Amino acid sequence: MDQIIVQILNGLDKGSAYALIALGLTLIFGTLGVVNFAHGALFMMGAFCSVVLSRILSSSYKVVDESQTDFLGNPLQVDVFYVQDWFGDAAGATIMDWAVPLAILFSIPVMIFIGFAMERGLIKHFYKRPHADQILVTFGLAIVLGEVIKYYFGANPIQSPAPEALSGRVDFGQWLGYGPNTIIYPMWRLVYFFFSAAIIAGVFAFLQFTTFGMVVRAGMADRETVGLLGIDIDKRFTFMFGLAAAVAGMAGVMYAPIVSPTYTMGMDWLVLSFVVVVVGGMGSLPGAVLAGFMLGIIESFASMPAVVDLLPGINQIIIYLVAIVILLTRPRGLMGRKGVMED
Amino acid sequence: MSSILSVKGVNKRFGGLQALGDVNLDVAENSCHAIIGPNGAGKSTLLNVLVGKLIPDSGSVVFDGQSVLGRQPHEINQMGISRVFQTPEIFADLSVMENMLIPCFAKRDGAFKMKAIGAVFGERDMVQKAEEMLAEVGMLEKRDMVASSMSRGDKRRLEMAMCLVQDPRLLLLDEPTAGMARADTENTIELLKTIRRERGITMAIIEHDMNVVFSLAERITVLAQGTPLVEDIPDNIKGHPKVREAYLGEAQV
Amino acid sequence: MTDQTTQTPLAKPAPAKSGLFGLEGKDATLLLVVFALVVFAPFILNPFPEGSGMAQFNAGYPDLMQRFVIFGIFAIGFNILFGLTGYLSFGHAAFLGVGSYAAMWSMKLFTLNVIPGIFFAIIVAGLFAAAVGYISLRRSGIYFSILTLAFAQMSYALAYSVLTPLTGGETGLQIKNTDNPLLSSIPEGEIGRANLFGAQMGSSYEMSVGSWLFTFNLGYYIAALFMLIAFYLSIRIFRSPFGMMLRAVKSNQQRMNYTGLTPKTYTLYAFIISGMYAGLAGGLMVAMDTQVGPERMFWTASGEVVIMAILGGAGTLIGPVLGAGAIKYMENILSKINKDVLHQWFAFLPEGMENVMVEVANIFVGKQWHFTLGIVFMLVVIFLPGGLVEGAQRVTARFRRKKSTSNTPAE
Amino acid sequence: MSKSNFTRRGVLKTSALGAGALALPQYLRADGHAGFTNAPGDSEVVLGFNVPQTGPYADEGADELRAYELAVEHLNGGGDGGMLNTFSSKVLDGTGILGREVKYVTGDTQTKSDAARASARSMIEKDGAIMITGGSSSGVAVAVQALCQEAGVIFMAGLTHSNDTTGKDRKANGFRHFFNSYMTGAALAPVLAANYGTDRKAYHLTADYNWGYTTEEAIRASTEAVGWETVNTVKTPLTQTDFSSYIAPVLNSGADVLVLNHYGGNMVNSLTNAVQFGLKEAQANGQNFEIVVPLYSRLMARGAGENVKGIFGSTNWHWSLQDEGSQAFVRSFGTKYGFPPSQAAHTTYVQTLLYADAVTRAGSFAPCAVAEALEDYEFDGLGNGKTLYRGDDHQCFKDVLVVKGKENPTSEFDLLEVVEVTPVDQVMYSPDHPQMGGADASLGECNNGA
Repeated sequence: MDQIIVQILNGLDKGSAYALIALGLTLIFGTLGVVNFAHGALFMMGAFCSVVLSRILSSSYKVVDESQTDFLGNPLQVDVFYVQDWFGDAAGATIMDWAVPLAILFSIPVMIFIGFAMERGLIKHFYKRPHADQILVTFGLAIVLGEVIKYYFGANPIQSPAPEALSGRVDFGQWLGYGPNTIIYPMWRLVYFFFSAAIIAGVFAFLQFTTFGMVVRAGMADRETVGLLGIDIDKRFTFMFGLAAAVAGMAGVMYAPIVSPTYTMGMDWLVLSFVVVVVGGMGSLPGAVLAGFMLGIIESFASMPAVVDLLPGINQIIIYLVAIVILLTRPRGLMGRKGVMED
Repeated sequence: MSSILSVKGVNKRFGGLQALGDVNLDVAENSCHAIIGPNGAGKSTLLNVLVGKLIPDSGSVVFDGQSVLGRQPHEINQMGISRVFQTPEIFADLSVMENMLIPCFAKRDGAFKMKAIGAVFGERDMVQKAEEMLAEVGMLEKRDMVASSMSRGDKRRLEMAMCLVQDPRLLLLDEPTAGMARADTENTIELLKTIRRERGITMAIIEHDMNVVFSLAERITVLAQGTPLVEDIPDNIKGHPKVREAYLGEAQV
Repeated sequence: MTDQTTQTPLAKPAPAKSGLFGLEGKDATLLLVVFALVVFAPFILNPFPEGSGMAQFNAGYPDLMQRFVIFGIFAIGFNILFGLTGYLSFGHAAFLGVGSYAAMWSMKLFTLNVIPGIFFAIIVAGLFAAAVGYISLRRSGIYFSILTLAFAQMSYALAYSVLTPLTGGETGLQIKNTDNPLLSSIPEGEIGRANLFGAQMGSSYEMSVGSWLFTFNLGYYIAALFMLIAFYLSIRIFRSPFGMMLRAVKSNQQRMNYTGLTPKTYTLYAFIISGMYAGLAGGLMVAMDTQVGPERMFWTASGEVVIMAILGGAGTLIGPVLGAGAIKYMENILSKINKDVLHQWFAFLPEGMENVMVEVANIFVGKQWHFTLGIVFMLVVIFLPGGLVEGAQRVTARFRRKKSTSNTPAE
Repeated sequence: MSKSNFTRRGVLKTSALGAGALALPQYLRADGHAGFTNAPGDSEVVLGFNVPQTGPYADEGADELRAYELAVEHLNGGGDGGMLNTFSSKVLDGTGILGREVKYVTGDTQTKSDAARASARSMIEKDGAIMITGGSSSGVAVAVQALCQEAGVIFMAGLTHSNDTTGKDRKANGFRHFFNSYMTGAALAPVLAANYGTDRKAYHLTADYNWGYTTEEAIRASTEAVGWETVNTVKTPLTQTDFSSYIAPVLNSGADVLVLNHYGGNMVNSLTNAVQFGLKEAQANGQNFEIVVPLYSRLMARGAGENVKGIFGSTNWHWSLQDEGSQAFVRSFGTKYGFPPSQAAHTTYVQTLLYADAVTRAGSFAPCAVAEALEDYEFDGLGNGKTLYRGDDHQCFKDVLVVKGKENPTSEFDLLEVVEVTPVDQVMYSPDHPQMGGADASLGECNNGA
């Protein structure tokens, strides 16, 4: 039982990331009618926001330390961090340690800006173009973004640890009344889950309770009518794109301590997030979230040793298998609307 | 006159809504039968039952001695029922000629035939048939146009030609003049009259526009709330009290 | 319009006589042009003399020429499905991979002659496509795309891991010295080579003219023959009643249904045919280079053929071939340009300028060749919605206009 | 130019007869054609450096490429000569190879066997490369090695650790300097036993592909030989990034050691996840829980940061080695690029030198002559001590480094410390060892090509 609870937690965690990415994809698709193959790249850009901020925070100057030598036998140049110079050793170290959470604040304006730039500069010219063209242009953009990151940060994974205070573990079992040490769960993963849940709730609340959100929802249901009402839907769409980019970005920032960011992670996530969106049903926000969590949990269960022993290789294909079964039993995914991207 | 289409006791519910309640209808061979009724009377539902898009909860639909229930739309077409839609359904990206050829091939080759090597235009007899039909509806000079670039009236005409070239035993028309300008409506009526006169095709028309109905129909069924109210010749329908009642509140017709 | 091949009906009332192999007018010309391009590719692709700085851009060596035609076949086949019916398969690489494995096993077990291998590749890929298509075509639009993607990704994942005994896993399958096919007699310990009735795929005839060197490779010409046949068949399909029905599927399935036709059956057959094309391409890949690995089936490989078709011009006859050529050219040529080469090119500049130019150019080549690829995708789709074919049409249109204005004085 | 097709022994060729004139085909041009593929002319020789430049191993590929450029520089007499000065063989004198200037071409393997072969073929067919080297994964190494065998050129493998490269997939034209899974197991097990005791229960997470299998097999065999028990082995998909669902069951499985048969990004993420789940501080069966990473890559270890501290593994070479050869190499590499070389850079540099040396000693570029010169060749001064290129399987036998994540690194490069240099005798095995393909494995005949 405790194993099952752990796997549910793992699944919720993975599911949070799937759900956040799928949510953004669906927002873009639902409001703008654009299939955004660069969405995985936005997630990656988010993860690299934390890398960048941590680099900024740990900017340093070199001081020669004669007592040590570097690999060539020359005197070692030791990094001295500006933040430690300015705020003192302890406070400086803490600031650097909290780079990832701080990067959330950093990422929001950055990602919204990237989103705006993408929408205004590129995507808006593709509203009326066939989906195939949208796929090609955004795929091209995804490659370019990935290469830019690779150019500056290289191809290897870059570590961006969670702050010391949040990188411990929680004895989850005890909360549930099991004995101590039965279910130990990393604290950061719980943070990630609650953070995602908050973002998801925030997005839904925004769409539900603000006039802006109402217009957007109306736009998702019927674009033409909203256009006829004389509402300047264009500006709102731009903002929606920025919002979706920010959601993907924050998902990426917070995910960085779980999986070290690399420039290929955008492409790695692209296909999976599309599967999630489609399983959820094109154009359905709740569907995307539901499918995200569902696939995350199913994937976790399929990775349990007992399951893999029984069905070798099931962990490799489970997501696709589930996707096939769902699409065959529910023609438009879990909660898809009729006629959306069916031709 | 024997009836070519016979609908008996058809019921269809959507959730709590009784869309069709015990519908009986006979369309006589070589006649033009109109089905009228106010909005929501169940005309479209009935039509969809006839072409196999919907399956009724109970009742029978017999065409030419064979039940159509449970058959796919394409099978029903192959039995000899063609349908003209409210908004013209044509192959918009294809040329007019190709639009015509597709039904020709469907008629000759059936629902599916793998003819992947011979050229379309090498089939002289098919091309000739299509050309004749186009000439009949006066569109031969437009044969190479892309269908989507034509006027709505031409599209309607093309769609009818596509149905007629299959020599259907029964032609179903779903509000063939809906949304048309006056002149186009008149043209369409003329066209349908000509077809009726010269080809003797059985027609069933669903129509809102009484002008169209009374110029074409030889027999009229009035539907209201999913049930046939009256069935009679046009002259008797015109002043029928039940019909007035059913249309009360609707725009004056 | 951009898309002559799909939109121009050939209904010129006149012709009863058949032209080149039953093709007429433009189609016959197109086939002849492609034939000429393919036959003279070793010259056309090697325009620069050996040893010159520009020789880097020569593509006339057997491997790349083979790849051009093989991926041309793949893209032509994909276009029969996507270009005509509009169904976007995102898992087509699976059929290519399955075809490759089939051909490889035919060579390992049966005979090293490539013909049976290619034959098996087509059959097995066709069967696999029939199964995948039958299930996936129950849905349309993006749901269809994701179903095909799911099947392909499962094939890839299983080939990479649990099916290792059958697929060789990560390292793939090669012919080994322990392989002793039934019908080929190989000396003990010798590694068998793919051949066509004894003639080996690798044999070439080289011709040097001045400082130019041209290679005529047997494998290339065999693959090219298959490509010409595949291209010819695709023209026939485009012009056939079947092809017309496929375009009808894309245009209006409802009308097809009510015209007494079954769009799903037509699409399924198109899917199978295009799967067989992919199988042919896969079989040829093995015939040309006896090796197959699972990453041939990864989603990026499926995405690549989608991009080839769109980049070249989906729905046009020649577009996918151009798209395939463009992508393979960039992959194989750009990635090989390194700083050393750049320094040679810009050596004529003063040193400071040289270094600047090298640094700038280096952003687009070598390990950054993906960057260029992404930019090209974006530029083409932004400025040439009809793909490279539209680009070619615009150029010829402009050329013609110029010519006609200069040739015909004002009347 | 004298290039020829590569898969035919008899080549059809026309000779240059001035512009426009075509000659009749004739067999084998006499001049400069020594009867093997891509025989070089008198002034230069072309080597093909085929490394991953895109994809997850692009940084390792870049480091390999740096080493190749350095090797070419040294061979042509540039720079400080690097390991040429410490190499036990003294035939290389900085005048290129056999008096021909060394030129090179580069390509991108993309870590895909298809792309790697395409790139290698273009080097052979278009650029006239006489030798292909590089790569950062075993799948690519096996694929390209088979190609070179067919084409009749020498393949000097780069970073490839799977047993199969010189095991069941060994080829007469292919050579590997890098160590392999078996050696890792043989070197690691005694150190593990000494540090963690012999009463241990191991849990393996294995990357679900060829290299993972051979590594798991080797580590299992060697740890079980010292008394460990293997509790479970679980295969993880190569494309996995979040390993939480594989890590979570480990602690309650009865195991007290976790072996991560992962490389590259897989290793970074699985190790990070394992530490996050507290395995490093956990207790099991009354002992401290331990994690082992059989194959370390220093470049990749950076991505795991603090998490590598105290974790045992093995590596082919490390820049902190104090022998003369290593020092010389680190000095020239570090001076040129500003940071120390990786093990990938080291092995590719050494392979290039070894090739050049073998050609020089053989006095010929013909692959079979080169192979003969390399077979059973013993050398020293290239960083791993005395080394033998065994003729039976073309595998180098040398000391293996057992390393541990350093507790107090002084710089971003200083992540690993060498805890033991396992002598070569201990990692020796017979060429027909079952892990190496058994008695069926054979090199086949060496191929000179056309």
